[in-house]
Amino acid sequence: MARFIARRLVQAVLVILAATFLIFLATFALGDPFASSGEKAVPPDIAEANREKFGLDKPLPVQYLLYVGNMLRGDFGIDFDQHRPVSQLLEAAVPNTVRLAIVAIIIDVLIGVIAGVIAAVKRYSFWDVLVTVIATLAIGIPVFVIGVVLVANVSGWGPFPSVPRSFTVQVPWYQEVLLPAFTLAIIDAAFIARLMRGSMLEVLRADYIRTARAKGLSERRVIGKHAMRNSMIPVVTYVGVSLGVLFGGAIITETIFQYNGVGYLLSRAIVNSNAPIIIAVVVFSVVAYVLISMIVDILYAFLDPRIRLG
Amino acid sequence: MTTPTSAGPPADADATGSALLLPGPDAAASGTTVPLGARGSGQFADIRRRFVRNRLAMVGLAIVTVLIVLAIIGPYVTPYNAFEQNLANTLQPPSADHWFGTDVLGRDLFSGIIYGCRLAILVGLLTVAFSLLIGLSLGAVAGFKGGAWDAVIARFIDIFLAFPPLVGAIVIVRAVGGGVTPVIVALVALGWMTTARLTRGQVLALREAEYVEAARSIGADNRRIVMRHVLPNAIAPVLVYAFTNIGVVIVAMASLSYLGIGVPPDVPEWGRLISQATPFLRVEGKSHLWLAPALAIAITTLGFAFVADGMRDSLDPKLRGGN
Amino acid sequence: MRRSRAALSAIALSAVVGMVLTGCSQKSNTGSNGGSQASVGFPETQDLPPVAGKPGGTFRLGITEPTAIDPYNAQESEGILVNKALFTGLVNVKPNGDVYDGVASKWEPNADCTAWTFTLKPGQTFSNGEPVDSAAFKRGWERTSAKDSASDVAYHLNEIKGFDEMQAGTATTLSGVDATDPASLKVALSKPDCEFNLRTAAPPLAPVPTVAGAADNKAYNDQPIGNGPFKMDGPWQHDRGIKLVRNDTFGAGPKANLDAVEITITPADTGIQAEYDGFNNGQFDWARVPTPLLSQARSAQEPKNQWISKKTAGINYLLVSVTTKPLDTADARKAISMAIDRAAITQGIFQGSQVPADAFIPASFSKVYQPGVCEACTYNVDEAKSLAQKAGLTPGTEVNFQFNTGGGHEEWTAAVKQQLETNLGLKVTYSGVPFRDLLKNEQQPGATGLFRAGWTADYPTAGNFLTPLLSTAAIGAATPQDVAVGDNRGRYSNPKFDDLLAQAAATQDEAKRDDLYKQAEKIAIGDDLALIPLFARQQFRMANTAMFGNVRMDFWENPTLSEITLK
Amino acid sequence: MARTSRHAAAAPGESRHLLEVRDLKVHFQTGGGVVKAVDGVSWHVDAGETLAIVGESGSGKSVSAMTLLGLVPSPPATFPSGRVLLEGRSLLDMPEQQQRRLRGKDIAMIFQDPLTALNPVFRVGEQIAEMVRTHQDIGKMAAKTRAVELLAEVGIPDPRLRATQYPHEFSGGMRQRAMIAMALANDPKVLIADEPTTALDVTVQAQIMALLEKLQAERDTAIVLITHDLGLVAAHADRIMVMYAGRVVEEGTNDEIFAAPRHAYTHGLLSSLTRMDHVRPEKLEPIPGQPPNLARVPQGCAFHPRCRFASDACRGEVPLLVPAAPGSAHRHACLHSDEVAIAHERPREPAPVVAAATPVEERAPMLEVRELVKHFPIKVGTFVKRTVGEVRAVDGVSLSIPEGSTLSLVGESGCGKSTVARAILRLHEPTSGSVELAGRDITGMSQPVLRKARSDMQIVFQDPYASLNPRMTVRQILTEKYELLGGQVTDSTIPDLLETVGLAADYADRYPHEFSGGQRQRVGIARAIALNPRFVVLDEPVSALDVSIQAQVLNLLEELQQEFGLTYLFIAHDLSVVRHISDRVAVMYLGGIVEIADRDALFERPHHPYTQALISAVPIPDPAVERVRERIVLTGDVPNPANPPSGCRFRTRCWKHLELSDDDKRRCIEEPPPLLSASGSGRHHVACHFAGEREVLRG
Repeated sequence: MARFIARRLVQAVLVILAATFLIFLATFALGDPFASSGEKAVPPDIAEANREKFGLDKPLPVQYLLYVGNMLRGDFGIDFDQHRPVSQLLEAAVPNTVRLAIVAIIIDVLIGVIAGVIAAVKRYSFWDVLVTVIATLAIGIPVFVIGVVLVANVSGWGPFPSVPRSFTVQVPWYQEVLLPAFTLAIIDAAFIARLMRGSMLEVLRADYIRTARAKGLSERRVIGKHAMRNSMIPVVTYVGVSLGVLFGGAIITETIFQYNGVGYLLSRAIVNSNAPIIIAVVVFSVVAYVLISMIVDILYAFLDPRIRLG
Repeated sequence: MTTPTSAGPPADADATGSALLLPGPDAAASGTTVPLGARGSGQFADIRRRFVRNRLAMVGLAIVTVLIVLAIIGPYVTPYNAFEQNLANTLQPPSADHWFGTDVLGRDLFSGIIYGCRLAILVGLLTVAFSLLIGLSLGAVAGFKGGAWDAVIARFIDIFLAFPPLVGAIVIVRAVGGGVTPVIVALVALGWMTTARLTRGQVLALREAEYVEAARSIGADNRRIVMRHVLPNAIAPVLVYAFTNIGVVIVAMASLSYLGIGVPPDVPEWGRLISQATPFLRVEGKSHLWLAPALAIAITTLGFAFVADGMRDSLDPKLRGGN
Repeated sequence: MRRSRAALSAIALSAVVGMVLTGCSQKSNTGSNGGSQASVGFPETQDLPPVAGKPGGTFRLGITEPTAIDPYNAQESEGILVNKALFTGLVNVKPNGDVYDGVASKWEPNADCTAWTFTLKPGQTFSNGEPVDSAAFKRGWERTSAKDSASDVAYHLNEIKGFDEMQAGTATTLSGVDATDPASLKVALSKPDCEFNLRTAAPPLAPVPTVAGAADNKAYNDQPIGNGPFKMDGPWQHDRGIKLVRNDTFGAGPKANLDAVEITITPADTGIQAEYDGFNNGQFDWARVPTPLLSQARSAQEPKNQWISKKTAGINYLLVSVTTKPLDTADARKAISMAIDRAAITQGIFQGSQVPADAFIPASFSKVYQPGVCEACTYNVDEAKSLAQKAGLTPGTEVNFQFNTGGGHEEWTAAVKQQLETNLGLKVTYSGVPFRDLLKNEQQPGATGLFRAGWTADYPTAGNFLTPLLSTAAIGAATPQDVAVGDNRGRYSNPKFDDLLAQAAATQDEAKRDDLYKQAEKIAIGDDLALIPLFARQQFRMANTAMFGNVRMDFWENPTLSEITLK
Repeated sequence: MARTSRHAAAAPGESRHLLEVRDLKVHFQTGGGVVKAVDGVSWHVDAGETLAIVGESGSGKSVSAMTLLGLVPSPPATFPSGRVLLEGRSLLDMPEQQQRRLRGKDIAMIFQDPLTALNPVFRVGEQIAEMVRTHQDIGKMAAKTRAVELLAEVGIPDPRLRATQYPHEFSGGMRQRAMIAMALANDPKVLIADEPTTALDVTVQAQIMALLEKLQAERDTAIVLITHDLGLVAAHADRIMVMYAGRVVEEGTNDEIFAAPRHAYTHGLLSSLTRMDHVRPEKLEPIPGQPPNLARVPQGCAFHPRCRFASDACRGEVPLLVPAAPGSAHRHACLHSDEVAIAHERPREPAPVVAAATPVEERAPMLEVRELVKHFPIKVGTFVKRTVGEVRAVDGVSLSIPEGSTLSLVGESGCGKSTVARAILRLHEPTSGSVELAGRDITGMSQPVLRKARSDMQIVFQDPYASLNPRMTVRQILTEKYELLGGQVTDSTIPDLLETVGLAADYADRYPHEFSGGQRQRVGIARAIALNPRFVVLDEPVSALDVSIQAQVLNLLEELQQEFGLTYLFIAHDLSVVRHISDRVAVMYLGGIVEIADRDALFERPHHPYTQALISAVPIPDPAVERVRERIVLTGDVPNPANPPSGCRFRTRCWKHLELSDDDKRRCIEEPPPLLSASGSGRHHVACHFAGEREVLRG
């Protein structure tokens, strides 16, 4: 197990290095990302500070090392508009995004797994068709449609705080996170429901399910224990990927709900061509994704003992 | 014991195991040959038969057919030129003249939706086709060659997967410039990995298949083995995935245009139409503005997904019970 | 470096600005309009009768995240909104552009307008008790113009002697500013400017206390201490909001009535929709309106007197690269201009809320406004075609046309594109790019074709439309191969025009000065069409007049916070 | 097994039997029509008794048993009629909840494939404890303790540790033991064993069956043994029921069925069987054709299309089950039982001798293998693969096959026999050693030369479902070989080829899935013999086929050998088939040959303890013989070939090793035994320090 984790860790580090190298190439090697341009010209001292920090006068390999070194220290330079350290912006945004991602995942796993199990167990029934059609439809509705419709019709109603609202209106985080999480969860829940249904159907045909029934276990126990644990395995993979992506910030949803997470930060940076923030957020997303999927892989090994002995 | 790859699908249940319980198609296969009358073009006839019997799949097929026909002939049959603005006639409600009304530029929304269909189908198909090309080639090389090839390609896949898809697409489109081609480039660049993974897994399994050994035993070289024996058998689940993915690609393109990135803003792309209509979300009598393109996207995705589901079910008879 | 960054940034950040355009066809105006335009556009609203002030109330509104609220770098209208609440400069500007006293009770230039003397009101203090004297102004101005501050808006001070040295870093004091007498501030200019007093209303010319320190003092940047009618209640919560409370030590004018102002920060690209939604769900008391919803908002709010409609000192136009093909001749530009059906666009897309421009200097400068000076601003396809023919703009000619995304410009630019293609057979290469990129593209030596642009005034003078945008000195490029770092990005250059502007700056007599401005505009717009005016700027707001009185829109298109009162 | 029937003491109420099934019908609604998987079947079993239900795949034998446990999902299944009485209580009428209480308690089941029958994500101990807790009011800890006890009881060493492991950490035999432990956890009255040893090696099969017998004796359990293996039945059943196409065709005691079958199908099955104990193998008399598709069962007696006794009467009514003699419990459903009886008494013809001018011993070798070695490296690493060890699959194998003869390579799975075959053909590149085919060195050939040389050496694979590309028609499959190896395909080539292997010419344009297993194997053979190879590897060519089909294919292989003078290397684990087809036999264990001899010498006078154990483990389809045979039950499993034992590799499981003195034992541990001539014969070699004959074939 320890070796498995160690190897997974090495892999993750390699992938992060390679991915950041690509980002580095795209942003640094192809030109000076801090070159002053446009209306809000970057003040020369800021540009100079950034250049110096990233050693743009040095040879490319040195630049890359500096860049990685800065990243490791969480130092992403200073943003173009506010002249604030990008790391501070990230620090403020990341906890919100993490909350959103976790709540969204909880909602979509709950909905998706329950719907998928019902569809698989009551196969060909009305419920199965209902779940299949709704799930397929949900996948086909772009998240921005769901988001704006929810903002227009649901926000400000019941437990859902208004969007937008005066910043002085204090809303507990769990209320604030509810609607965006739900928006994100709809599509993922649909994917999970389909995945769960398929995997459950597959598992239900397995011999060990027959064994479980032959033991005289109640159907509830057969499904809830024996089938569930096995059919969750592909779902966990999906959830891992999904969580990894969500940790990197849900750009559309966070923006629609004006939710102060990494995605919203990035969307503002894109509108303003705020290069240091864009670079930082992309790097953060990549790292978050790789680390999360590594953790999920390790969890996966706990769920499926067959791959535990690496 | 074994290498810790994720557990693949359970090995093909041999005739003895599951066929006992459900003497469905398996029993037919192991029991006796199909009578001469039911020949058709071999197993594809079976697949087709199973597909045709699947109601959702047929609904999906109907949707996809209509969409493709519309994509091809649409611009010739739409009542108006989808691009033609009529500033004297903007934001009209649906009427006999304009079935879906007109948009903020006075363009006929119905014609716009149909033009958007052409764009969606074109981008969907091309993206998936190029992703298939890359994914199949790399996946096949990784799976068949193994060793260092496999390791390098696997890491490549990991690296590309690590980029958040939407952000990655935004960055690429920004770098390459506006238009349809950059959108396809971005979506392919961020979309080939799953295909490659799937192909790799399939090829890895099939590489050890007895009929591959059989081919080698009659002197087939690697090239022939891959092209004739491995890929044709590996491709089915990959195609199913690709088909499901068409909807995802269409939604992704819509998301990009919603963000104002990608296809030129005066093109009646579905996501762009929705973005244009969002201010009217709470305006009474204007909901057709966003509902029409949103439904178009949903129905398209639904159609392709149903077809893909049907394909999967008919390719893998085990998934379907006695029915 | 003479540029109204403030105005343009505001346009960039807020969708409305590019779309909500002035209608100058109010009935009262049509007389002087020469009847060239049909009566379109939403009428201006009359201010509601003033209400007697009483303390109390919290006024809430949304803005996009400002670049800065600290005077040294406050620039776009959002930054100015906060800055003007926190600081009061030497002079103040009324909503209509009239100047009145701020900290200074009196100001006068010398004969050739190269030196100004401002007499300060006595007993003024910052909210921390420090005195507001002439040194406070000198301190603020030096802080803005210092090289290390790297202010985006230091150019407001560029006429003051010693400015260049400050910018170069060779001086630490602004030699043209004399603060030896605490009660009077003497300013020496490096060239004549008879309108310099207008500039002192700009945020970068505000006084600062000693606690401000250098420009990189983060604590002060986020929580400036000023001499304005309000003061900060806690530091600026970036990306969330800013809270202001009344400054009870305010002495440069009547104290504010409001207890507090709550400013919520909205998304950069959908801020207007957010303001609109926030007003409708009771979260905000003041809001802009997304263009497509203007008529709906108007019919809902106007009967309740919650509708504000004002023409402002701004214009939307197409920037033209006049030195590169294919638009390097006046005929070519005129052909383009005459092929654009402004009326159809204002009617169809802006639902009649806008009015086509027929001059470059907006009608709000009523003494300089020359209706119809832009002859080529009329829609005439036949004439356009023949001009195009003459200019070699043959069908199929490629014309570059760029606009910035995230500003809500997609629709009307698409209409312009199609009109050019339909009417002239041009092949318009049409693309939307981020604002920063659009500006970068305009600056490039090889820039060609059309760029969406907008301009609002920094100061209430017509010269603010001409000098920075069209004078040769404002190109900011020594040779055609250089990047144009000035604001004249079309690189228009005409010695006659430059000469008229120089004369105007040194002319004390307002009527004479206005006449010079008119002549200059006639040359650059009427004859050369150095840029293509499209729509005059008009602004619309929804305001909670049920609860608040004296809610008006100020010169920078913000609510008059210092006057607003609970009813 | 316990032969005393106790049914007299049982059954208040309507049934005298412990478990009785009456007129059970199980139908499936499918797209292709109603599949009558079980069509009116009655049977019973009593305490301590073993009832065997025998039939080929698709005969309905499993379905009928699974119905008892409510394991047949409905829909798609329907149950038009039938009662199941357990101690007089009617099972099928009970509410589901009551049924469930009996399941696993009074009736338990073990399945064919213990790998898939155990839940991979739960510990073995947990799964057994769950079975205990479901039916007994017992605490969690107590149930776990009980699970460990049960594991110990079924002979799993170190049960405490094993209980905490997962199924994938168990070997196949251990898994089946664990399944048995689970099934017996609540001392069920009836144990249904569905092909319990089919997935296991023959030595492990012997272990498992011995275990079942022991447990049955201790607990007086009734066992329903479902199998296709008549040998197993002869060894272990008290009564036998033969099923065909969803119906019972014959039932009786073990001796009755084997000695005096009365149904043509039973007779056919027995005639198809190869027998390991017959000195001179008889000619196999296969049942022609295929088992019917259950959706289209022939009218009348379902067997008539394949029956050589069939008359018009057989096509009319379905024959009823009648007693063989008045009052006898031996019953059959055949209209021609008398003819069957006569046919069964008639001695069978001997198998065709490979006709030859020169005796096999004197012919030149077609294939000469010397010191063949194949090691598979074990690699780890993400980017750079390091070799951390190797699986020594084949470790120095030498053999020689004379032209036109058959050498069989036998051994348990994992012994390396298939690897030898693939290394010979260079389908796997050998690590070292040499292979000569008709005097040409195969090992040194370059790839292009090798590819051409492949026309001389061919292979038939084990799995007829997996060895044909499903996307190619038979014609494409066969033509491909001509394309690759440079032969002319004329209009008659493919039809001729198909005819040679006994397929109709118009099958050429069908896809593999349209064929039955036996037909597919014929296609595989056709591919192998196209272009007249000289040497063919037969890699378990019949082990995936039903008994009746096996005989057809074996006969075909023999005919082809005679007709074309083919040389065969026959890979098998089924010693009965080996005895039938071989000229010479080599026994492999863990990558090396332990004994090699002419066929009869090997079977009649095996010298190596492993060979002896192997032969003794194979049940012989003759209860009379089985009753007197002694079985050598090996302990444990085949060691990991990556880390084989020192010295003699077999010593860890060797029965003889246990009997040796310490000094002798040390010799086994330290010194690998060389392959030496045995009993002075130049044709019999054995690799054992203490080789010696032992009678294992007959009693």
